[in-house]
Amino acid sequence: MSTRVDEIVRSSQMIGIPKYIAKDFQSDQDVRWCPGCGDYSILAQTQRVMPDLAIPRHKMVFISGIGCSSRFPYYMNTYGLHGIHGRATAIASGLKIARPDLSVWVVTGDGDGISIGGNHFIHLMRRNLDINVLLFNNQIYGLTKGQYSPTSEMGKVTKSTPYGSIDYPFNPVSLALGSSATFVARSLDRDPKHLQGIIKRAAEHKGTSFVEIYQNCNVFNDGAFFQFTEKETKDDSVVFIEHGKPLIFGKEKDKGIRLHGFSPEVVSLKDGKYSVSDLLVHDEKDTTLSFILADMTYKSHLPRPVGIFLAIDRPVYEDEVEKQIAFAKEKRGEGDIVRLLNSGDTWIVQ
Amino acid sequence: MSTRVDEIVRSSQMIGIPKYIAKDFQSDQDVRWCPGCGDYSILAQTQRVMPDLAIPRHKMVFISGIGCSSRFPYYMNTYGLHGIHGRATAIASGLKIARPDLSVWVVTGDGDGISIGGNHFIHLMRRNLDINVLLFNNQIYGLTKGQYSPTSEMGKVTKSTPYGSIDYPFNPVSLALGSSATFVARSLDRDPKHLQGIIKRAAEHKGTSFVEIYQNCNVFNDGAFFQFTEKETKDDSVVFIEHGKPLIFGKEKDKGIRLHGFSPEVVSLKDGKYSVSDLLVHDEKDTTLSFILADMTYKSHLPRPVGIFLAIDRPVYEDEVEKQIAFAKEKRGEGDIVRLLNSGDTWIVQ
Amino acid sequence: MAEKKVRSLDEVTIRFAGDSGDGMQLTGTQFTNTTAILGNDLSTLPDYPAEIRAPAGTLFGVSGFQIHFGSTKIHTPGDQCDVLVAMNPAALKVNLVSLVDGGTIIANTDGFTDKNLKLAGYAQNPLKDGSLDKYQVHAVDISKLTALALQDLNISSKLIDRSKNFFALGMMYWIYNRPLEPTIEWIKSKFTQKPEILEANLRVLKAGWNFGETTEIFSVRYEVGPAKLAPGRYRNITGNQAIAWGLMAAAKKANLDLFLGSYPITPASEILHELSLYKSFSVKTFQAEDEIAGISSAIGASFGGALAATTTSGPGLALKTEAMGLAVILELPLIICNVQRGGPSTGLPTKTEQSDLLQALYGRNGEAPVPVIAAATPSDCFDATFEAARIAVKYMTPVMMLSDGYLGNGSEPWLIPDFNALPEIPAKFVTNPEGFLPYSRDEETLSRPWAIPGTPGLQHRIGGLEKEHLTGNVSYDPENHDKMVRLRAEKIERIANDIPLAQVEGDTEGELLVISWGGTYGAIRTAVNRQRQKGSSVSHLHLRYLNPFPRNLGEILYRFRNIMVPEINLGQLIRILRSKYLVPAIGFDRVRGLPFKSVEIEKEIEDILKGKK
Amino acid sequence: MAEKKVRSLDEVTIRFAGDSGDGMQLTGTQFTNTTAILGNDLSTLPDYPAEIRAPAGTLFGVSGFQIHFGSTKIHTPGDQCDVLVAMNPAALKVNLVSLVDGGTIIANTDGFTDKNLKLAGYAQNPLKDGSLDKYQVHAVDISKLTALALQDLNISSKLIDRSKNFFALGMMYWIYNRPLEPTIEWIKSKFTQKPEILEANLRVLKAGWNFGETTEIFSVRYEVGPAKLAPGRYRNITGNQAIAWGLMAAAKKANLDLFLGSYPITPASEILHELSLYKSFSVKTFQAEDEIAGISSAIGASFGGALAATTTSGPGLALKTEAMGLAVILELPLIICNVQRGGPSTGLPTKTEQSDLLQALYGRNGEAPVPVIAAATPSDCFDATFEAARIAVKYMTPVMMLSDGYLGNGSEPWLIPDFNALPEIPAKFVTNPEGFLPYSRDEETLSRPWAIPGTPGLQHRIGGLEKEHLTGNVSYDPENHDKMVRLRAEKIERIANDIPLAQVEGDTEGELLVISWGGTYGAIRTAVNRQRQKGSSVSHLHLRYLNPFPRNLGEILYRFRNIMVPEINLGQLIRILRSKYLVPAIGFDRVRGLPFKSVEIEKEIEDILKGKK
Ligand SMILES: Cc1ncc(C[n+]2csc(CCOP(=O)(O)OP(=O)(O)O)c2C)c(N)n1
Ligand SMILES: Cc1ncc(C[n+]2csc(CCOP(=O)(O)OP(=O)(O)O)c2C)c(N)n1
Ligand code: SF4
Ligand code: SF4
Ligand SMILES: [Mg+2]
Ligand SMILES: [Mg+2]
Repeated sequence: MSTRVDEIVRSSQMIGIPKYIAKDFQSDQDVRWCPGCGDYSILAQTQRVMPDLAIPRHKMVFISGIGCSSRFPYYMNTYGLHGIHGRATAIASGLKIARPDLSVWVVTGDGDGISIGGNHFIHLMRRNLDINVLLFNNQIYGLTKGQYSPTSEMGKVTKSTPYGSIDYPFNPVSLALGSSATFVARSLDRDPKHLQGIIKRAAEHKGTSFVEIYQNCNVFNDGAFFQFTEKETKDDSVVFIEHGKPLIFGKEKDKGIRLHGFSPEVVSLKDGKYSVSDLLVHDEKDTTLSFILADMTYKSHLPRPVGIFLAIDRPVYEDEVEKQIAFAKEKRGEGDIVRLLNSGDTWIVQ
Repeated sequence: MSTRVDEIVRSSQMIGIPKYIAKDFQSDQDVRWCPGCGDYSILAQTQRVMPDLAIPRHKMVFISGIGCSSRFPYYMNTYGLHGIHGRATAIASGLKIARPDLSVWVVTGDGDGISIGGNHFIHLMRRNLDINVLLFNNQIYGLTKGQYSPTSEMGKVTKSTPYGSIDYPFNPVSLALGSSATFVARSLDRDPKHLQGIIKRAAEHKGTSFVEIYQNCNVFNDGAFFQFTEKETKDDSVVFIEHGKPLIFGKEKDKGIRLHGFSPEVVSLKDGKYSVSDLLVHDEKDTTLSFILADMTYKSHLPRPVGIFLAIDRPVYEDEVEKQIAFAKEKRGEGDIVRLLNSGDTWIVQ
Repeated sequence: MAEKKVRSLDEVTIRFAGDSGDGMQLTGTQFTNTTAILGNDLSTLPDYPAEIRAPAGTLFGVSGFQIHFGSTKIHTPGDQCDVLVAMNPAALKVNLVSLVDGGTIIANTDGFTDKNLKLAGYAQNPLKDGSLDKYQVHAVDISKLTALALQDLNISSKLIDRSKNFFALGMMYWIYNRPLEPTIEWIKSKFTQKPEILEANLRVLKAGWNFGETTEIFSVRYEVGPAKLAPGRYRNITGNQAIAWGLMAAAKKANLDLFLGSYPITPASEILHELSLYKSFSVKTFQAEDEIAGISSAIGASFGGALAATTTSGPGLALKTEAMGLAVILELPLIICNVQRGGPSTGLPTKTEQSDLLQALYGRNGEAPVPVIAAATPSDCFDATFEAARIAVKYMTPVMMLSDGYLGNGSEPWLIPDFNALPEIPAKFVTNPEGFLPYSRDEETLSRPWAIPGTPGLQHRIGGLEKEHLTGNVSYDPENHDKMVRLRAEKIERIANDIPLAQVEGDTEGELLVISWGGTYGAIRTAVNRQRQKGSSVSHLHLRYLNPFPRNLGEILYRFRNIMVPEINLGQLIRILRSKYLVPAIGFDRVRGLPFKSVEIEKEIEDILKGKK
Repeated sequence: MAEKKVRSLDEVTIRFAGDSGDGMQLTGTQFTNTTAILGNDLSTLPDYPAEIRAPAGTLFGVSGFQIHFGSTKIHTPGDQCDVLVAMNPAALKVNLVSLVDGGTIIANTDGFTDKNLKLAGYAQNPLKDGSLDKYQVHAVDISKLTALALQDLNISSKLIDRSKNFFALGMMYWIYNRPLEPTIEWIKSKFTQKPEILEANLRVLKAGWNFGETTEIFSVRYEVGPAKLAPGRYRNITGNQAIAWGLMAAAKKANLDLFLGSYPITPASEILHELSLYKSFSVKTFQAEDEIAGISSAIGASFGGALAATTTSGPGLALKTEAMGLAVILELPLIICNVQRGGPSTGLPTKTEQSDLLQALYGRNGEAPVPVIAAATPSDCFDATFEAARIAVKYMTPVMMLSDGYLGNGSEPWLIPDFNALPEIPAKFVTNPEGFLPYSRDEETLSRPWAIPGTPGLQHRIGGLEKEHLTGNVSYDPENHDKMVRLRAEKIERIANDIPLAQVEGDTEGELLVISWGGTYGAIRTAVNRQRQKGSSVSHLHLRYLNPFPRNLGEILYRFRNIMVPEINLGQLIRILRSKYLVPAIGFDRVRGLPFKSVEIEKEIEDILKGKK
């Protein structure tokens, strides 16, 4: 018994995986972001990573909502669906359940993903479908020309908050963790290598991968993350977290993070008081630690944590769907529609 | 300058606060939950606590969505609004911003609050309006007759999951914390005194208070929480967390929780290896610790934490609204509509 | 034992009524199944409160189940009932209005306690105070007799009490001459795990039957012969089950897997429940976090090549409208089943209504046309859903299928279709990259190609921004937009060429044409038939396709002097008919959350024919 | 210096066009304000791409601003332009279609680089290859002249380039004889913090003017005298600003605080932006997480006694429909402003359309009627919004106010109203517990009392389940439901007694009545006027109230032989008119995301009058 879709899946599997280069993932559409927009880099890094994944491009689908970032699918030479505002994660969920054979990606913004799309976002995290979510966080609504977003810092003056915003911002990493996500990471548009690495790890993770990407909107929120991306300040403002490694940062690699009680604090490695062995060592399998690191995010006395917060295994939703189907078929045999229609209490009229 | 609403507010303030008893908060409507439903106890405890709050009942508003639990407002002799599914938190937000003088309560279910209502829920948490949210978690959809909910345990067999549910459940406490809530607590329908205490603390907290209440649905999910509520098992299955106190539990108060690395573990206080001083001491002001405790929730080797996880101060949304208004008025004077209409580049046609 | 008289009847309507916890729905369903097996035609109407389990004895906690069966064609669950089984005073009070004058009451006297009388608002016991004199009252100690039947079993009084509905059922089987076997079989299969309950229920059922047989109370038995139904194999089916099966049959015909993205809501939840049973058919059901995710996930699945559906009721449909617009512009197949209930807002969630038609037709931003099909009867839900799927796939479009609470919960005998004889559903995926254009169109249907991810060489992007004709690229060109808006509309219009012409039941011209749509079919057909038998010049036209209309509709309308459109809303279809055909149709609206009674339609027909309206 | 000729004109249409980054919107707005101050009547149309900042020089990145001004009454921004200012080849290419034959092109030759020519798809430079021979082309080195004007200032070349629009503006001021002062004032106030930019812009503006004055290029100057406008104080206003101010004025009249719950969406966001400025007026704006929270928060605020509003565009309205139903059954005042854009789905977000009318009327589950009012012109948005608020408060109902992208962004001179002369808004809270019933009704309006939390003794509960007449308690009673459905409908119908009668412009009977609604008013009025001047028997009726209709509408319709309903959709109002009045109205639809041109309406009028349609 095989459906029309099975035929497509089978025939597509006959083709080997072509040796791609980044350019193979560029579509024929003109890229239409503002000159200088951070989205360009994220697009480039994504296209650069794709060949490494050894997945045929016709098996890839990029799904987005609405926003500048959500134009992304148009530029990928894969399948794509530019949906409606906030619903990319829900659309992707249906696609992935129907077609577990596909590599499904969601591209979203801070407004699309966690303002209007917040509900689908948190539910995707807990369900753990094998979908990769790239959230371009520019702390602003770009496409609608500059209102504050749920990640904008308090006091932000925008078109809709001329007196400054009074909403406490989400920390998307904590939100994902609080929603029981299994893979949570953060990267930066202006650190191409780091971003490539994270996108690759996200793709490899089996389960929902959530990647928050700090992205510069040079038109409506220029420099929002320069502290974390620009040469002069970056080293002292960011701590790159890596599995199994102590948390060290600073231009001279002379600072570290240790726990004081449950609270992370910055210590100097120079004055002899503390050494590397006193420092917090990252373990991306530890859910509790992931919360501790995430909670560093908006604390101005701490460097901004960047990297993979958590990467754990948990049953994947669509796998369980398939298992239940297999189980039911084993128990009851392949469903027979004619038999079903004629089942139950029936009677015959002559 | 005073509006019609100001007049109502002023005149209502002239009246002193009556000395209430619980019965004063009972409306004239017949209570229509199933006999034996846990909702009865929550209603009774709420009505019992109300007199202690020293707030006139005409200043109180209960807002709900749709669900068995959402019938709550009909039974309170206060103002009430039985809204639509999932939107109580959003309706309440508008009311509280418009009328900071009112005491605003949201009553919701696990479906209403964090399935369809998940987005408004997380945004309310981060905004921190002074609203009290009581989420009746019965791990089931009651009103629609027994489908699984976002808090149902995996494998749960319900009308919509005859093969068992495959969704990993939310932990509402973690979700609230991940959304940057300022007051997060958990209590039990079958522990009236604890519940009363928590409701009172929630009412007193300035900012959004979130209380998850385990509630027995004796028709569609009977006994879901009996392990945590019934005499035989309760003491060994629940750890009541209290500010400044070590985490001790067990029928004989002979067990405790300590941190091993970042992970909580159960230790015996009897075998002499550990004493009370080794135990984790709760601090409801510590955001990091709140995550650690919340994360104990679905770990079967740990007792279920119940009590106040977090209670911190952060600017309250509607206060900031009022401050900006006051600031604007101070800077520009009370707005004058005639002047506004005639402002800007104008010209006169004779 | 006196010999009992047997009287023959053409049709009977019985209503079982009791507390929500009294098992009246179960009793009704069992009676229905047995009656169906006997070959009667029938129609049922469950009627239960919005509360899950209201406190015992209260008026609002009454749960009822009505069955109308006969040896003739049965179109409705009956305007009124001939027999009312009342398990307590509240059940009597609430349902007495629907009992015909001179009808029979079978009352469980044990339920008429002082407390229950008070809860029902009776000052005196109506069984004793003569207030029921115009009815035939049979007062039976059902509870006591049940307890007696079980006295030697060691079971709780709660359990005993729960069995009493089987006593009532047994009694009714005896009176209406129905076999016990089907229910015995059912009890046996249902309670294999619980032998005590099995035993108790069997005993009580038989005790009820024996009570009829032995006591003097019932002097007459009734016989209702089998109806002349088309030959074939039948089963009883509810509208919601029929929708589920219709979707499954369509998926099979299309050789696609079925995907349902849905969120529970009364009275549509049973479709989700039913479909989640069929994993061995590769049916995938996704209980989403809300209605928006329900439809959005279905759109994703449709993009992936599933036969995708979403099911809901009014408030849920309101939430789906933005995403429906997306499905329209994406031109992907999708079936949206809306089981209407009383509105506006939460309204009357467990009651029926026809008030979502305008929402179905127009409730989207921009010009976003979708075909709309409505089912006429519970079993027609199968065909209507199947047809919705056929159109969705063939025309690459979302299709709205309308049912209502009355159809969804109601049941009737269903001639099980020959699967092979069902229409083909021509699902087809393009695979050839040569000349592939995602928005090129089939000349006849105007539908675009379905190109699913996974197909080598067909990578393309679709989305909600206006698309360029043929390429599907984003286009802001004014003329292209005008063209695309018209193409999408024209595509839906052309479906009129692919659906049956409208058929008039009765003369094809005359004084009055009564037009029905959806679940009011039965009541209106009955009313028109009766009026025709009385010699009136009245005909009936039932509209299954609400968008587009059958091509011959205008023609038909112009041949009647008067047109009457009864609807359970404030006049929705009538607006469209008047607008499109400029005919002075007259509405007849009752918005009570209940199906029409055929007598009220009859009365209106008479008034119109007499020129009173 | 040769003496320049001055020619007098009745009206002119100018279009400024350039890259998105070229400041064309600013240039247009400045020209508009200055022109308004001179006393011309005018109408404007901004036209910008969906992309925020498209790459320089591309066709899709062109941003345009058209202004039509004159000494006569101006109803539209002009079908075509007389003068096109093109800053680069793409701007020329995109806009040449809208230039009248023989019109004037002022081109910035420096923008016509090889790269830009290629980007615009020109093989050769059109300024040189003779292809523009039928136009009057003035090629000016605007960039170069700007740079020269600033050469002694120490500012970046980027900044210099950004000033060049002021050169173009100065030049146009000179040609059309407009004073520099208003713009000079504006520059001074805008750039106080940035003295270099201030200085640069001033210099360049004057350089542009001087260029006109000194060079030989422009041999003619034009004079457009002031229009005969009603006396009073005027200002220029966009539709979105007018909505914001209309809400504020209504709140003031009602003596209530204004609450706006909204989520940004093009082209409605400016209303949110505008209102968030007025904290000193106690205006509270809440940027919600989505549209559902936007309207829900407004419902909460309305319950609390605020004048509550929510603003959006099509896709957002689709999301609000469930909550609108709640507002209907709660019977709370609420103003829903929908600034329509091109649909379906995301559609053409920055373009205009009238395709949400049916959604506004019918896009809710159940019978959920709401009044619908549509604004005719940018400044009419003030009155229409104010009126929506009046009705909302008086009738305790949500009211839909429709605008569109063309009105929202467009502007026109507005006779500032005398605030005291605006209608009263009778907001009233009940305070007396004696006999208080939340669903009792005013005899005349059928509106229920507004009882706000905080009022001692009036504690009560409202909700979305059907309510019992008078008490407002939950009621599942069938007859009560029918009654309430009708009462809610009747309440809205009665508003017809409280609104002006429809007025025909022109003869009150005749061959043809053209009916308009919303933003097409101007184009249709212009077309009808022109046709009447030519002697045709044609009249115009503009409908502001779409639900309920004015009481005399039927009467009027029956007096015309033909009725034509032009709409920027596939025919929405026309359906309602045909349905309600059974008149064979003829539609005229163009769905291009653009306002109508009055010439196309004129042509259609002629065709109908000639019997061609
Ligand atoms: C239902 C709906 N509401 C609102 C909008 C308008 N809208 C489009 S994108 C957007 C926000 C974009 O912000 P973000 O997601 O952060 O993306 P960015 O543009 O910053 O990449 C909004 C409000 C819409 N298109 N649809
Ligand atoms: C828009 C909409 N969707 C769905 C429903 C149906 N519905 C009502 S309550 C409910 C879930 C109730 O579950 P929960 O919130 O846990 O409340 P409980 O009944 O368990 O107290 C659902 C799905 C609805 N009323 N409206
Ligand atoms: S507005 Fe900002 S986010 Fe959007 S394309 Fe431009 S720079 Fe990028
Ligand atoms: S269904 Fe469950 S939650 Fe609802 S009233 Fe009954 S017992 Fe309570
Ligand atoms: Mg953003
Ligand atoms: Mg629940």
